[in-house]
Amino acid sequence: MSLGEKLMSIPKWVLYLILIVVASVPLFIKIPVPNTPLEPAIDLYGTLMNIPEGSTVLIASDWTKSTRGESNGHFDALMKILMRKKIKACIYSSGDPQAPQVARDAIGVLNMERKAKGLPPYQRWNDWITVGYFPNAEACANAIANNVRVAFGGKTDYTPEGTSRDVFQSPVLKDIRKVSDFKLMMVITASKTSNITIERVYGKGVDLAMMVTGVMGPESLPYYSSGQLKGLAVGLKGVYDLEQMLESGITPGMSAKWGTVPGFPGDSNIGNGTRYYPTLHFCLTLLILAVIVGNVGMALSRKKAA
Amino acid sequence: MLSQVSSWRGEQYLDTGWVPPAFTLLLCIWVLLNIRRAGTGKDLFIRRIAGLNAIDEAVGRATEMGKPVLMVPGLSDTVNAIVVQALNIFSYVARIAARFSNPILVCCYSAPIFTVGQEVIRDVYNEEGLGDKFDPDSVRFISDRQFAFAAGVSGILLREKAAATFFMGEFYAESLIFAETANSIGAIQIASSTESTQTPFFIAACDYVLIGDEFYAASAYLTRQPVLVGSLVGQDWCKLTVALTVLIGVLANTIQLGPGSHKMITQEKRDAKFVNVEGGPRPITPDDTFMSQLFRKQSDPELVIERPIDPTFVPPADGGGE
Amino acid sequence: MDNYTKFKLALGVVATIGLYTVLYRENRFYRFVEHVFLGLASGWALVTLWTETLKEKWWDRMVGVASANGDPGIPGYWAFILLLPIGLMGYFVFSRKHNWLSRIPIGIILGLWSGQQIQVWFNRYGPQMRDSMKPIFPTTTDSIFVPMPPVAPDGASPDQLANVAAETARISANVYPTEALTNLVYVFTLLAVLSYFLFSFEIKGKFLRGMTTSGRWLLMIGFGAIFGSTVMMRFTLLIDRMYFIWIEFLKQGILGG
Amino acid sequence: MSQLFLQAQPQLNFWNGLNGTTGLWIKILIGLALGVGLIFALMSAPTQTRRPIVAFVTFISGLFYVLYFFFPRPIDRQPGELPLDFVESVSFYIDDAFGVVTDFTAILSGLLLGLGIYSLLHVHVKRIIKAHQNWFFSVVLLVSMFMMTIVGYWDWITRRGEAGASLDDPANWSAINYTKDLMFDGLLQAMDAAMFSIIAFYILSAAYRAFRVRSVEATILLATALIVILSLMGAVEFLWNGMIDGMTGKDPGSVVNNLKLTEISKWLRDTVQGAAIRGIDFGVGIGALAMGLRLWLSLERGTGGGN
Repeated sequence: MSLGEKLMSIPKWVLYLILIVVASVPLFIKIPVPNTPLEPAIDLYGTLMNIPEGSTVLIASDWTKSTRGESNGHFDALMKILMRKKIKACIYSSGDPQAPQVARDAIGVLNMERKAKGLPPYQRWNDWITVGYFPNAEACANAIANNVRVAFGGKTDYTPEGTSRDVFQSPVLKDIRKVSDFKLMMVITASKTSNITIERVYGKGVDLAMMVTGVMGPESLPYYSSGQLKGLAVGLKGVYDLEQMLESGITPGMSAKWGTVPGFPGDSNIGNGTRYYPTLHFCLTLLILAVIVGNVGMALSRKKAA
Repeated sequence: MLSQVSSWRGEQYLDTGWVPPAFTLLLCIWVLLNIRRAGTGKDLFIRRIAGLNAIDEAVGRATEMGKPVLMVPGLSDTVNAIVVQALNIFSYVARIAARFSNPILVCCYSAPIFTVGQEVIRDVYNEEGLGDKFDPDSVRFISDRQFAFAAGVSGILLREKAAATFFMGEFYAESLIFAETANSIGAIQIASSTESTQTPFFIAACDYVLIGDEFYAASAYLTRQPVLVGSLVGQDWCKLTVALTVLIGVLANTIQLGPGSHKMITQEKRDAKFVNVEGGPRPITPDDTFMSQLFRKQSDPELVIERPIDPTFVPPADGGGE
Repeated sequence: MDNYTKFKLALGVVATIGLYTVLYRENRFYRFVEHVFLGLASGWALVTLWTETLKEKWWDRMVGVASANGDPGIPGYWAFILLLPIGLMGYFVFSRKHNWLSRIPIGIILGLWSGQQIQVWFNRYGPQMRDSMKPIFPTTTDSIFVPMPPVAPDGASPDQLANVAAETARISANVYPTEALTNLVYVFTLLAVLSYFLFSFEIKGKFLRGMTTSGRWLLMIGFGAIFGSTVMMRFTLLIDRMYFIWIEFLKQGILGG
Repeated sequence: MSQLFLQAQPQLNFWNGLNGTTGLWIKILIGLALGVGLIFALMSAPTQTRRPIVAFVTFISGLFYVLYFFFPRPIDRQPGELPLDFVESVSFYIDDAFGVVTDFTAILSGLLLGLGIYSLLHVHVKRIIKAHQNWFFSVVLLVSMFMMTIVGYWDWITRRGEAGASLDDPANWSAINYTKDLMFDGLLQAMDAAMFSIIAFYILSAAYRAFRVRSVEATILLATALIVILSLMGAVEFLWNGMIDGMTGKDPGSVVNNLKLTEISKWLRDTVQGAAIRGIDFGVGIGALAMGLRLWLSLERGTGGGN
């Protein structure tokens, strides 16, 4: 078998083995990665940072452990901003029955961090509530667009005293009459709930922004460029962009639109982005190498044939 | 002020709100009209679609090897047109397989899909007069959990060594799992995802791929049913309508913005009313153009209607109770 | 880290490895994990069927909710019971004689879906059509490329700021030659791709054929871009699993580092 | 008229009853009897009426959304308001019904799940009885299924009501909560993630095999993919862009900036990819619309309206 043919027919399991190594080793080494945030992510950060203190945002948290890699990073970055800017959050989910619990756990972890730094916790019922899971995403989006009071009607959450009460009695939702009373509607998703929400909620007077996994990125981008989305963070790159801006904010020259927006330097801004992004480079490099090797092999064997 | 607005007016028809219903109606008319045309025996042309011709070949090969044909009608939560469409194509596949008495396997993602699948495939066997040959277990419910389904199907693929695979319908991340697994056992693959984001992976890993609405064209092409052919022609008219609308919009906007020298405006439309621009004229933006305002309805906050209040109604001031 | 968490992690790791072994080839270990997976999944489906769907959407609405701490309670609407027999008609699918009954619940589901398509079509595509109507002729030629908007000097006077704002507005409003070109490419791509999906026309003549061919090539560019941006997520998830195995389980769990 | 549906401020009427009252239960039982009667009535329906019946049911269900879309919607409707005239009472009715009707799909699909489970049992029990070579794995499947079901419901019961709050904190967990957490969070979710991440391997092998400079199309696909991938690698992008900044002396106004990797890939995505996807989606959307029409009006032979 000629070299060309060899290069063209590397057994799959060899490739797989190499990938495992490449995806593991760099995790143990700290490698700073230079980076410039993308425009949709900058817009997202700017939009979030311009939400007035004390107002409420509506969050559709439609991710679970299976996309933890990206979505958890998105969620943490978002929550860090809300917590530090004292913005209230109402979390619902139409993506997966587990999503509410996953979100609660994620907030728990962040509160742990705050506790460690001696900061007041981001308190359930007073600062944030979960209205739970809605099995039919379309219906849910429609209901929210039509009448939030009905959509979330009868839903309860737990007060710090541990009693369950109607969510609309909570400080988070007490002033909410319709969806446009939310300062922003944020969709964090790994599935089509992004499109479903846009189709039904867009134009109801509430700004929409999204954090989607790399896969949903291409599908969501048209909505961003058509102005239906105020901001968009896509995949791990989006997470890394946000974490970078959390640290250093939007610096002049980065965006003509936002000018300068402060960050939270020195705060605990490290998340999945910073953890995984370096490793991602190695994996992508491997992918590119594999493609090159394949083509070189083809070229060689062609030459041989000729 | 505006209580004289007739209740026939309709919230969704205010301002330029009539555009969405009108446009949708037009599209529906195109489709129905052409279905009629086809019904009246007018034979309408459809161009050939690469990939569909491969179906017979694929099934034939499976028969030679005496191995099953595996089909997955997508991962829709419940039955919808996409599933039905996929099953229409599969019934064509199943018919060939039945004639060669070749084993088939339909893996269903949800119970409703399973229900329809049973129905459709059994009908095919009955129509072929092979009702007794039909094995109810050839249409299976695997799991309605995305990756459990993926694991299950690849398990079946590897164990049954399927010779031809058809993945058609709504596919998401798992598309590549199926495609690569099938590839690893050397099966012929014909695939199609209504999710444009998944198509590239099918293209990379499968032998034949139906892109975009070639999927919807497929059954018309295969069965030549007048209704389907007609509707396909109608869909073309719809696409042309959309294309034309976009084109007109492009030209209109280009002209309105003032080619060569940017126009200024002294009036702008706000809350469905034209008002003078504060602080003198400003450069016109794409949002000020006729076409874009035609496509974005504005609502007038001053439009209020007085209605009697239900005596038993308690306003939800306390926030609770609803 | 307490032993329970360690054990839980360990289980997860074993399952993960089990599923990964299929990459080498189908084997008994994979088969075992696969069937556990399928079993748990359908078990969980049975649980959520009631806890997530039927109870909330059907039962509670039918029998109502008792009033409790402050909430007045919601009366039940008995008509919901009618959905049960309708749903059960689906179970006739195996009956030789009455299997047509199963088409009634399916018919309802399909009907609802179809109606919804008509309702949402414009919501979804209207804004996209609107956005595609991009000006394709420059409205100014004082610069080929979009110039940088001016930045107000620190401590700028109000009218300075006003000027800056006006200038920025002018720049963002203007259509510069490069923008126009980009828009042209955009519109062409859209139309070319659409024309590629015309099925009822014979593709004759240089123009049409050229249009569809370029349509297909432009599609490939689009697909390439999609592939590229998707890759990121896929690898991220793998990295996350590796982090789960090496750091969370091995480093922090077992070695307690 | 809209009293048929759940309302913001419900009043008792013929259609509803207070939770737990015998009145309501009797109504429900009568309703059930009616439904069962309906089934028997349909069972004896003559063959030629079957297709029309299914077609009718399908049409009515679809009609709701069509009406919701086309029928004049009430202008500026506030909670508690009463309709002014007949048209409004109809539109109010549709408005109220919307939230209820949208759930029918979920409910009906849910009620059908039993069929799926039946299929599973049928396949695997048969295997066990026939001592098929993989019978052991069928046992594994069934056992884990039943365990998950039992544990799942048990855990759910413990989490209901006030107790639920305390159970958000593992400290107050009992054995059953741990078992459920182990089976669901420990196994099921981990397996989901594992299976999801397996795609990375397949992407590698697919790219290695398929991304060859064979045809024009393959080359285009490959080239674009590479550009986008590179632009996602912050480091590469940083170096490349840094190089360009070097050329322009960081002049933000410079033309050369357009050669930045981020700019190129952004242009590719916004311009070509965006437009291409839109092109496809218009087609797919119209396809779905047309298919919807055919099913709604039962124009299609076969699946939709029945034979």
